Amino acid sequence: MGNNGPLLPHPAMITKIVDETGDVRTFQVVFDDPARMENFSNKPGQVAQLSVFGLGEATISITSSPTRRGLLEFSVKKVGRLTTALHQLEEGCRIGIRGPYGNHFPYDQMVGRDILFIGGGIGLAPLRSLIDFILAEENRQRYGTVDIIYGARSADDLCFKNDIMERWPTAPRTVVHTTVDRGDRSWNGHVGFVPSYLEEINPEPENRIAITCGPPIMIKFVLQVLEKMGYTDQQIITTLELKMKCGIGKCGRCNIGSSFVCLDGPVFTLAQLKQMPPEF
Amino acid sequence: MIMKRLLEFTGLEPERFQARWISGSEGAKFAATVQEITEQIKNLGPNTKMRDTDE
Amino acid sequence: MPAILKKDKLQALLSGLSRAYKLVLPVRENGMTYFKPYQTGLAIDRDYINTAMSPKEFLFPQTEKMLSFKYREGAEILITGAEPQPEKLAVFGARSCDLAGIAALDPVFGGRFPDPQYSTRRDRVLLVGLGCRRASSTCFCRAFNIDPLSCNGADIAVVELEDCFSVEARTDKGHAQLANFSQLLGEDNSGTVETSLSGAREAIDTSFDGIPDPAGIKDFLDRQFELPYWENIASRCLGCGICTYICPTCHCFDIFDVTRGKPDGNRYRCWDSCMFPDFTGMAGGHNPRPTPKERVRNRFMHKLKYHLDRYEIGGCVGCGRCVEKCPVNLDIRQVINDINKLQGGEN
Amino acid sequence: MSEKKTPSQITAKLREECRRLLETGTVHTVIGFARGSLPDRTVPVFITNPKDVEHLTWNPFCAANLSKYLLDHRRPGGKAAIIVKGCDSRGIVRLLQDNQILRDQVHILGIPCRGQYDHRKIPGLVAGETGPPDPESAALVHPELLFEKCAYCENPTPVIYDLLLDDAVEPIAGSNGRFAEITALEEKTALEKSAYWDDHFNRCLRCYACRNACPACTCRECVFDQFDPDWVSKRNNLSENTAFHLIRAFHVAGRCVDCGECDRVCPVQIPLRLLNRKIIKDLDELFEAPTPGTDINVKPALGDFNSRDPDKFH
Repeated sequence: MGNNGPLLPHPAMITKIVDETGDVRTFQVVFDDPARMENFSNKPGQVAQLSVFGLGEATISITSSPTRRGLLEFSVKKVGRLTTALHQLEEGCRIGIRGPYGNHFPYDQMVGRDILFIGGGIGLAPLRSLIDFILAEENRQRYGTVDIIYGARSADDLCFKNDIMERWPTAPRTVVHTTVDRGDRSWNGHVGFVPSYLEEINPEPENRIAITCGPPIMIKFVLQVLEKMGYTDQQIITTLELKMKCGIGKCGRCNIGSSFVCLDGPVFTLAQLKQMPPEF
Repeated sequence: MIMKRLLEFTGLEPERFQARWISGSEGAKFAATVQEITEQIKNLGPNTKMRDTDE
Repeated sequence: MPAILKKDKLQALLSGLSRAYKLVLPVRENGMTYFKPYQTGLAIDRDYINTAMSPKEFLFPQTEKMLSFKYREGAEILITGAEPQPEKLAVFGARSCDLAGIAALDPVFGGRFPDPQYSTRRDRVLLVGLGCRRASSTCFCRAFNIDPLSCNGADIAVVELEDCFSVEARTDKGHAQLANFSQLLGEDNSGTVETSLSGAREAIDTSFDGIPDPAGIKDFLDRQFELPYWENIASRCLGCGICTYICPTCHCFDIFDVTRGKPDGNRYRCWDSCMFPDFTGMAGGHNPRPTPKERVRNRFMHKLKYHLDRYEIGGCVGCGRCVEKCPVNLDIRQVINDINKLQGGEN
Repeated sequence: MSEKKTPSQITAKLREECRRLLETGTVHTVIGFARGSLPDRTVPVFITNPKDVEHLTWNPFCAANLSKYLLDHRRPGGKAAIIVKGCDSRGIVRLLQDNQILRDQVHILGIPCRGQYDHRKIPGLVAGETGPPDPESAALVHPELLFEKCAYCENPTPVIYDLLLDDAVEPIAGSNGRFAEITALEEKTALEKSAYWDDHFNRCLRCYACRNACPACTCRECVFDQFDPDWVSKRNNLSENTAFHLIRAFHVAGRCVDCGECDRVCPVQIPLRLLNRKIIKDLDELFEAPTPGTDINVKPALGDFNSRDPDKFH
């Protein structure tokens, strides 16, 4: 009989793989144990540790909203050894999952407010769990308008095409603003960088929360634009990614000062980040 | 030679690490050498150095 | 009230302990003192000031199997968690600093996600502390208000006096064990132990030199993250892992899988060090602590601030191992003194 | 024979010379030793301001080989002056031969050395009790406290320098026995040799101090840091530890200058130099090669082809 500690992953089957872009895939997974699947309760913004047995683990944010029961989704960009191995798996393969870990987007405090999502590239993945949570039928009326500004390098690099083109634009009181850095013949939408598109759209800070995730350089300029538009540090929320091994505050590598991203994050307000050392 | 001597210095039997120079055209020599070394290693029995204990 | 153990009865106590526990005790080997398993005839080192390695390895081993995975039919996978060895361990001769080190590790491996492997070992271990009679030139536990004589955190506290040992149970576990040795122990009717203990206290207290004053350090570091001083320290640092591996409070580890050409294999966790560049290096190439400066700063900040912030218990216990072993004499006491000087400059 | 300078006299001359080098702008940084936090230690310092030369010191506790720091100082900033002993200077030669550093970017201040004290040999260094020999007055050597390597030092006087801070010191006569320890181990059976190393390698912490201190370890990315593939696993066990030590020793074969840093820095006192010197002994026997770094004009034995190669190539 083995121990049943928090570092022990649970086997899960990949039931569906969606190719989002050339190097991003979304994996739909279901725990082998139906009771575990039933009892798994993540909150929007949380992460999980995915095991490819024989290679190790990686921290991946849960892309699916907890309002969607019976499965989990993870969108993974092929960057390192583990994510490459994950991309080689097929439907029906087993991986290991443990979690959920970390804090979550403060969806309770966002009730009654307008929400502005600003995402770039794979950075939309962690935001998607919250977007779908807010747009879920049972939650939608508790929140104000939803604006989603999303950009990628090119049309081919846009993730969740079905969501941004079909599902979200047809949701009540929701507008999706999509842009690409470089246009081509197949693209007839907006062309330009996310921060400048944000400036163009200019959503008023009044009663609004801005949530952003994307490449560091995009976040840097998005923050500048938001500040210029009058957003306070409490109104701006982001989610961080650092190297993690344990996910439960023991292995010691994801600390930013005294905070562990795996326990105290990954979601931070800009106000919190400004209190922390710039080591991320 | 340096490598071989170093391995022997740390307790590896000399027969377990051998180097031969065999050209691509010397098939027979290659076969004979492999047979000869295999025989020697078999006589030595299982190696005890650097055995991964991972079961 | 401590009991008396005659010096010639020590061996009997040890052999008694070794029957109930797997006993480890300080033994001198290759010029250093290590905790080694008890064997008949093995001489306990009576002169050591501290062991080369702290006893943390008995609770949190350097290499530890966490689980094994086996593929079964239909691509199903079987995951089995590893259990620590069932044997109960007794550590004889833990110093006060190392006991404080264990106290600093407890909240790390406990908390919201208790670690079963650590806590199983922790529950099973019997800690027999041995009070220090003298300090080495690298000792500075006093700086963190750790009493080298009192062995706080031990199940049983032992102090060697002139002609006997004073032995005192501190926990239920300790009382239960000592009850088995009542025929070896005597009562201190004349109060001589008390007198000798106060003599021992005086001796140890005067044997320290150069105790740094860390009182205001955390406060200062709370305000000051960017100090050119860290660059200065980092330029000397070799970037090896000595200080982190021999530290009684360092707890970082890595997790990885080992397979031998088969899909089946094991997952391990091993000590890791924040001094190594790849410790925080991410798959995409980003590294939040890219140079020795950030890494050195993280280590000293962890010892002097972060651990305190998080667990309200010090991250440095003044055992002096890193002071003794650092190849380039990076001395945390000097770091504390230097920061105090910088602090003086601030005001 | 002229009178040898005391450590204090050398220190004074060193400070004066370094002040001049910094003031004239000849060098940007001086890499030297300062007094450590304990009487039997010194600490490396990097001095850029002429006012700070007072921190520089020289005494018999300057065992560290500073030449590794030259690799950090490859970055722009200008020429660096470095203080070297004889053994350290071999490291500089090797770095020059490998084009790791450029000769016109280093100013070498050589100190003829009569041996360095091993602080681990100073008995009972207990606070308040007898301290180590006073380094400044130690004109007389305590041979019992010297590092083993000093007993048969081949180059007490640096083999390369811009300035020598004292008169040259001759090698101690009878240094022929320098391989005695190795010969003794070679003569043991495979089983005995294996047991000897198993005992030591079992203790290894894999802290990599031996690698990080080594002036021959100059790779930008080390095989032991690679995890894809993980040639050597992070697991600490005899098998992986043995693999680590054999790879380390062989990787510096022909480049190890026998400065003894690996041995000195090892926190668990593994006799690492024995492995390296086994290779140096074999290089001597097989190729009549001197200890690497002894002569800048001699091509490294394993980096050169010679028709008298002893390998039968059969």
